[in-house]
Amino acid sequence: MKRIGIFCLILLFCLAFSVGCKKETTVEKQDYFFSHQSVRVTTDDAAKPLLDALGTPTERIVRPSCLFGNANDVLYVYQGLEIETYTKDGIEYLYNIELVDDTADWKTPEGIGVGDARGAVVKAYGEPDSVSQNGTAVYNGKDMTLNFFYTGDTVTRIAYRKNV
Amino acid sequence: MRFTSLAFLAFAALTVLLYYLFPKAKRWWVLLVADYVFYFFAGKEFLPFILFTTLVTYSFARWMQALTDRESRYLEEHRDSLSKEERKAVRSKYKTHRRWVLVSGAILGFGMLAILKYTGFIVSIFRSSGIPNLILPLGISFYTFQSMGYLIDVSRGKVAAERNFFKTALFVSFFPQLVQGPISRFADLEPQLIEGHPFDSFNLRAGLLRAAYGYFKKMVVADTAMIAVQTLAARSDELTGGYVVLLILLYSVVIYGDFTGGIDIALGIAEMLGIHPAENFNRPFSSRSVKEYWNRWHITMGSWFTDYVFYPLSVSIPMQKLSKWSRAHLGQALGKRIPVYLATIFTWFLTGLWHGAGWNFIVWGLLNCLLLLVSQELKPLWSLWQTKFPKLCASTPWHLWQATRTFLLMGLIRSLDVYRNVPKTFRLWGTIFSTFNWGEIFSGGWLRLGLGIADYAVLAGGILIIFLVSQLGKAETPLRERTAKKPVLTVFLLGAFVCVILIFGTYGIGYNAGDFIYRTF
Amino acid sequence: MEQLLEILENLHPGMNIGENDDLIGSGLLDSLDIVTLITEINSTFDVNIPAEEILPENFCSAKAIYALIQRLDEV
Amino acid sequence: MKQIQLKRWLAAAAILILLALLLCALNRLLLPKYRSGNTEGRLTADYYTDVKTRHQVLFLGDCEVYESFTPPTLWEEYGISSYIRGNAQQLVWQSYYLLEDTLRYETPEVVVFNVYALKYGTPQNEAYNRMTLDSMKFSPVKLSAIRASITEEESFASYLFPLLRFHSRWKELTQDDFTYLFDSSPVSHNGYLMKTGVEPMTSSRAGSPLTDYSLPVSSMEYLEKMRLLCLKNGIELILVKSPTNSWGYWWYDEWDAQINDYAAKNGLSYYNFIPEAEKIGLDFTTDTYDAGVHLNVSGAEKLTSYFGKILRENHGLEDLRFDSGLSAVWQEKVVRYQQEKEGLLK
Repeated sequence: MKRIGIFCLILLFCLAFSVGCKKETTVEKQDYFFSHQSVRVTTDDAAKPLLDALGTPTERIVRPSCLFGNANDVLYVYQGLEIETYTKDGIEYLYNIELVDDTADWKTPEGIGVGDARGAVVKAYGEPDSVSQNGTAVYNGKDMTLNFFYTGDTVTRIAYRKNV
Repeated sequence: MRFTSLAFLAFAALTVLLYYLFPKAKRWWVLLVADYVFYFFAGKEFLPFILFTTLVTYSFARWMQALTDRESRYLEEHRDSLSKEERKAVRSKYKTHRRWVLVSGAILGFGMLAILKYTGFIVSIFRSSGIPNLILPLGISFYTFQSMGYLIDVSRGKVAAERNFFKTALFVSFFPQLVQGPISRFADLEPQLIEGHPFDSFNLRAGLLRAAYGYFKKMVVADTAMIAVQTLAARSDELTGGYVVLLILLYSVVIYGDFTGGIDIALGIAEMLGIHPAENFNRPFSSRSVKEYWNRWHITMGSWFTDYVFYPLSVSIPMQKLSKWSRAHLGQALGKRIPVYLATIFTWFLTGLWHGAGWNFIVWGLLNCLLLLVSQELKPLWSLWQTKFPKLCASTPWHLWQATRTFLLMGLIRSLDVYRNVPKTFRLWGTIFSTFNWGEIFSGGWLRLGLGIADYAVLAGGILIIFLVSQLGKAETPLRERTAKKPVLTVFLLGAFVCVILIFGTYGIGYNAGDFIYRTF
Repeated sequence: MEQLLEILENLHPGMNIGENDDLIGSGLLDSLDIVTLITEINSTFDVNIPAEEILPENFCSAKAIYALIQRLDEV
Repeated sequence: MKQIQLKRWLAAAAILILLALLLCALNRLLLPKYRSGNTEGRLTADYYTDVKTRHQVLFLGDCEVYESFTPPTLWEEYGISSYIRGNAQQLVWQSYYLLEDTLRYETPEVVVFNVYALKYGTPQNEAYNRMTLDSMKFSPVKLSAIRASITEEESFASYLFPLLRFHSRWKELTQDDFTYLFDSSPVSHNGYLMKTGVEPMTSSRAGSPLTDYSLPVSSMEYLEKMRLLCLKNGIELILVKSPTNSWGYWWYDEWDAQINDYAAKNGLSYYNFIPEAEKIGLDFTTDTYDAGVHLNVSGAEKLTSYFGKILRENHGLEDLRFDSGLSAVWQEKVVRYQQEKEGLLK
């Protein structure tokens, strides 16, 4: 009689093992962050801390949504940097963070700025997850992408963008 | 396929229609197919698990039945040649053999439930990262308990094992009960499932009324209150003090509407098929003591744990030895309490664990147990109090006070379900007395929880209707059956329910409260 | 039968349990007492009262309990 | 016994009918009326009030269409009868199905489609879907339009019975919901929503560069379906891009190139009005009500008279002002148009 009990235990464990290993945990994609002074943010974070840290923008343009007046997107332009936000329930969130030129020497936390070479990017971030049709290197985050635009081998633009 | 989805309504209607179209003998086939269609849509990756449990239940039950048959045949043949002692020896040999078969079956049945439900929890105790979260098949806690109960009944010889595999499968997977019970006994449910019921418009009307009432409680009352509960839970760090009491009250409304509503839908559909599973509630909030509450709330679960865990444990051999030892050494009073209290604590530990893989559920179970034991100990005090003030104790205000006290106590412990973090819950319970922000709540705080005045009005109306129905339901034959006798009134009531649910229900875009709380078990 | 009465007596001294036939209803026998009672009966009468026999009708009076013991004994 | 049985069945049937009527009434009551605030929600419904008039030109597209062309001006200056079936963020497949819907009533000679919406390849937003589709007359066309536009969170049933979606509006009912319960008078001027505000365009910033400039395959498929449908019905399809080009809604040159190729390959005329803003006489300090995203009424009139000439000369649309019946109908519309314009500009 004891045999049956033991047999069942073994059967159970091999079942459990099969259930267990079926569940290989996929590697969790990490978001890419941008930091300025003490603020470290990425897309979908609240925009206020970064905007306060950056001070008054040189230009502020509103993209009125086709219909709903209050849910506008706003572009804040700074020297060499552009921040785009969207509004939800009255709170502004980060939509895009873009390093547009090398006039103000903006760098990503990993030390890459506009004007650096393709090799430096690969060294800092590894191979891109994909390269788009016009040669832009795309690194995937959880719900965003980090994009490096190239002319030839030099970076012309770095963009943290929310997945639409 | 959630109960509150239109797809389920169509599915249920089609099942009832087909059921009565099929010849009587074949009607249980319709149910079986319906069960597996429902389960396929609910989650096709769960199918292997329910099939596994059904296979284990069927084969081990047949195995034990074979042993019992062989035993009775053997005793029959040697009726006269065996003495009482020998007969007893033969019986105990078979009994232990059956016991081992039962234990093996239970290992497989409960083992699968334990692995799927608790591995993540157990692993999380030892390390905080890489915790596997295994898929939890729909209703696994319910159908496992139902089938294991059946196995125990067969091993006790209380029930003859079902020879037909498909009929066993039907018993394990009867679709209305899959999502959140009730946990039926084989002896009560199986005959009703197998025998084809004649079409009876009374059953149809009574079932429709019950299901409609269930949807009303779920979608108009529970889901509306759930919005506020979700806000209170999400912002529990800032919404303390009076808000915790608000949460306790609202969550009691939510759990009542959600659970009794879901059961009414399930039993309503079963009733339309002429099947009457066991009742799961009996006006729970009118109970005046925690003991009475647990005889009125989730009755089938309570009786399952009592019949298959508490009693066997308290009369098991080791427990009897302990009882003898403790009574000898610690005196009669303490001695007789030890075994029973140990059995109670263990039973409630299992009840808590069954509700969910988390410390908050276990603590919830143990707190319930504590309340029961304390009220057991205070019994002499209460009887003294009653002899002193017989008039007072018989008066309704006193009964009202007892009912309110029980309601609040159970609500308090139940809030563990919402906060899901034991230390935090205790801290929040503390803030009820330390932070006094009732002024802020009544001057507008209560309107910032996602519900406007109109929603609270709907909630109040809903609770009033539930209260009236339960008062009217006190009479012998349930209110539903009395109403179902008058077809025109039934059609009118059904129409009214449909309108009220469509307009005042909380469903659709923005409200994802459609899932039943117990569905995640 | 006397042995049974004796066990019942020292469970609740002076409550003349023998004659009362609503032990459960009247609250004289609660779950605590039933378990102790079963332990005593199992040892003195050398029977084994299984869990599924713990039903109100088997324990409502001394006579009912005795009938249960006899039923389990000679089966 | 039979008699009681019959009485019971009658009573039950009466209740069910009553229930059905009540639900229909509630359905109509709770559906948003879009009379004040977002009147865009009535654009699809407006068409059915003018369905008997002959329309030579059917405009299709999003807010770049229903804010850029004014049918009354087209009639006054060129005698061309037109209708705009446009909605807020109307997606290309919705334009296609609205064309199919229109063909159930009439066959226009020319269909003008604004290409900006081609940038959206997937369903975008539940609110815009509802406003575009809810007031479509029930038909198989509507069903396929719903299926093509439905987002993840939406349920198909809530389009068949809008009550399932708008049931919670019972809390926000306003006077409008009752006064306009049975009022189907149009809000727009043959699909044009008048906007008289002025907000000058200050920035000439271009749109930020994209990682991928190819227009979504799904939208191009629907453009192709639209072209074939026009071919089958002998309708000339014209592609246009409204002259507005602000940072927020930038028309990338790469997109424009793809449309040019597509038009050339299929022999369609494509007019990109962005470079022709001066020729049209547009001044983005006075002709726009939201800093260059949309034209206001003065801008729209300029564009319409410019485009009217093209329609007359390049596409041979005849002047129907000789037709007295049609003229009478249009006269009424022009008067209403002028009155509203004066009223708003006062």
